[in-house]
Amino acid sequence: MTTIHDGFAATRRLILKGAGAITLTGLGVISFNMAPVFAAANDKYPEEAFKQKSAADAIKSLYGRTAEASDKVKLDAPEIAENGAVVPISVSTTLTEVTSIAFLASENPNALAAVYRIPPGTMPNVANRLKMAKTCDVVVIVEAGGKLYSATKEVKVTVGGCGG
Amino acid sequence: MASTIRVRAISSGEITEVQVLIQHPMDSGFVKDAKGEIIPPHFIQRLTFEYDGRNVFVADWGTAVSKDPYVKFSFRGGNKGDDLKISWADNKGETDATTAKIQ
Amino acid sequence: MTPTVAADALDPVADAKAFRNYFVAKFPHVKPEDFVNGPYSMNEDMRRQWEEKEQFPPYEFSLDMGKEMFAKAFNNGKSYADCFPNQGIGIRQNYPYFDAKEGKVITLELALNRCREANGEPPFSYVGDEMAALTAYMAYTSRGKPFDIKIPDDPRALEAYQNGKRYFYTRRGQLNFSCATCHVQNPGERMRAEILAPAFGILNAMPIYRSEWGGMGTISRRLTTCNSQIRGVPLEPQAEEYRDLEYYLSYVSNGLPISGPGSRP
Amino acid sequence: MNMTQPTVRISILSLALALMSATSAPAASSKTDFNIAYAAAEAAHKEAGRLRNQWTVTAEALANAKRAADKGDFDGAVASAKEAEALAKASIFQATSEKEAWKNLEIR
Repeated sequence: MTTIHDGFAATRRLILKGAGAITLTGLGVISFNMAPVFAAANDKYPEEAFKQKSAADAIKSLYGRTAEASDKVKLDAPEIAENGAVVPISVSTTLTEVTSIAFLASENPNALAAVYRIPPGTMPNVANRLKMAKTCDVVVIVEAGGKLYSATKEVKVTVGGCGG
Repeated sequence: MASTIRVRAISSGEITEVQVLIQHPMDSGFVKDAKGEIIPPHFIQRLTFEYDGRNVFVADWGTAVSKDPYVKFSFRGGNKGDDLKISWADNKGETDATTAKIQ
Repeated sequence: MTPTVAADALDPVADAKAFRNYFVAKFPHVKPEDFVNGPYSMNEDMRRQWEEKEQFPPYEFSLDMGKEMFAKAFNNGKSYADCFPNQGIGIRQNYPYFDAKEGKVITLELALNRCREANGEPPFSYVGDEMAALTAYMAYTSRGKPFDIKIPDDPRALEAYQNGKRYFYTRRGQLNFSCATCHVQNPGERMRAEILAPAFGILNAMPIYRSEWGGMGTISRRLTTCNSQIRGVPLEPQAEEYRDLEYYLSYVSNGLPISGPGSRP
Repeated sequence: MNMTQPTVRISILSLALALMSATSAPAASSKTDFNIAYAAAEAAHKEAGRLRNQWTVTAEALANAKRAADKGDFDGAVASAKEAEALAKASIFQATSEKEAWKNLEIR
């Protein structure tokens, strides 16, 4: 995209480790298909992950494996969205070596909403505003030290955000 | 025309907090217009923040990011008066960029 | 309308006091000046979402557009500043006012379009983005200034006030709602997803950026939409009824600060 | 937005419904039947307009009546026109009764 030296060298190493883990756990077709997307993710827009319908498929496409819930991931989202078109959602974590953070809304037409790359020196805190089609779980994935951690919260939506 | 990008980058000495608001429809492709025709998807895919020759934050977005999108993050370093370069590109190949001074 | 209002012992000062007392008593935990923040003054969860959005409010673009438009000269070299006291800066709290010459209520939206027409420019739609942006900017320059609506000693002004009050309390539409049904009797309650705003201070936040609209909307847009929501056919924007309604509602919110442009779900 | 599920407790005019049920159209209506029914509905809707109190649902029912008539469905057209008339009359009743009734809601 640019000729700038990016700050993702460390991330790349973790990715390679991650890719190895996938082959070991034997996710079969998906791992062949998805691992390269993941490895290239620092340079390339993860088109396939954004096309997946379900949160699980999007996470698989993006990272090639599943996440474990962690109370070190703090997800801040409203109980009831004032309007599904604009739902302020933020995340922070005490985990170290965070390399990326992803936001998903389980019942959206495509679950994956946003992925943020966190190079070394950038804090693992992100706030953004997302659309939600209806009441569902917001899932946030924090990639840290090559592992995936998640937090989930249900947000009630009475006016859907698909009109946005 | 004025930039589509509004930035607030404030340094507290050790940490620079960055907030950005971008004027963009972020059409999802799931919405119909008044005539009942689908409004084709039109959304920012990548938003990049560059400081001191390196990326400090990269956002990859799908259609579920709200209209006139907003994001906030912070990074270590950054001095008052330094440049922060922000650029975006959408699925139609449109782009915009701006350079903001850290305050 | 026959001007027989005097016999009814019209007392806007007493009205305004009763109006304020009603809301203060109904919501003892809400600071009076906080009513201008509408539903956010009465619901914690929504207030947090709002405060988060206010860090970088979505109406910034509209506000900037209004500022640019306001500064830009008309084709004849004049500008909006030439039409208003104090060049139009910090005057929002004085609108609407009663114009003695015309014998009618003049709202800010009306005054802006008259300014355009007087300078050879076509008027803007009262429910469109341009008018919303212009009034947003003007409100912004008045933020914090208390509403200061005057009812001059003129029976026509009192009549306009009374007509506005009647409009406010009159049930209409198939749902048989008056403005007061929602915004006096039930503020803070949910109407589907929305939390109804209190009438006290409701215009102080105008114009408003609504997430539902995905943009900024004028007072005219808000009033006409309210009417159609209760299944009434809206009157034409800036109809005399709406102008009088705005006069009444602004008057009874005298003393509360201008907070516009606001944002709402 | 529709307001079908308000937590707000308000009584809704039942008059329109009562009027509607009293006017079931006979089978096989003609174009003339439609014209008469439509004219009556339109007149009532105009009167509501003079009182500055038209209802959106009346306008919708009138449009439905026209659409049905254009398709040659005069039974449907007459039914919609009668519905429109009932709604328009209810809106006139509302405007008339509110001339005084609004004061009951006023904060004093």
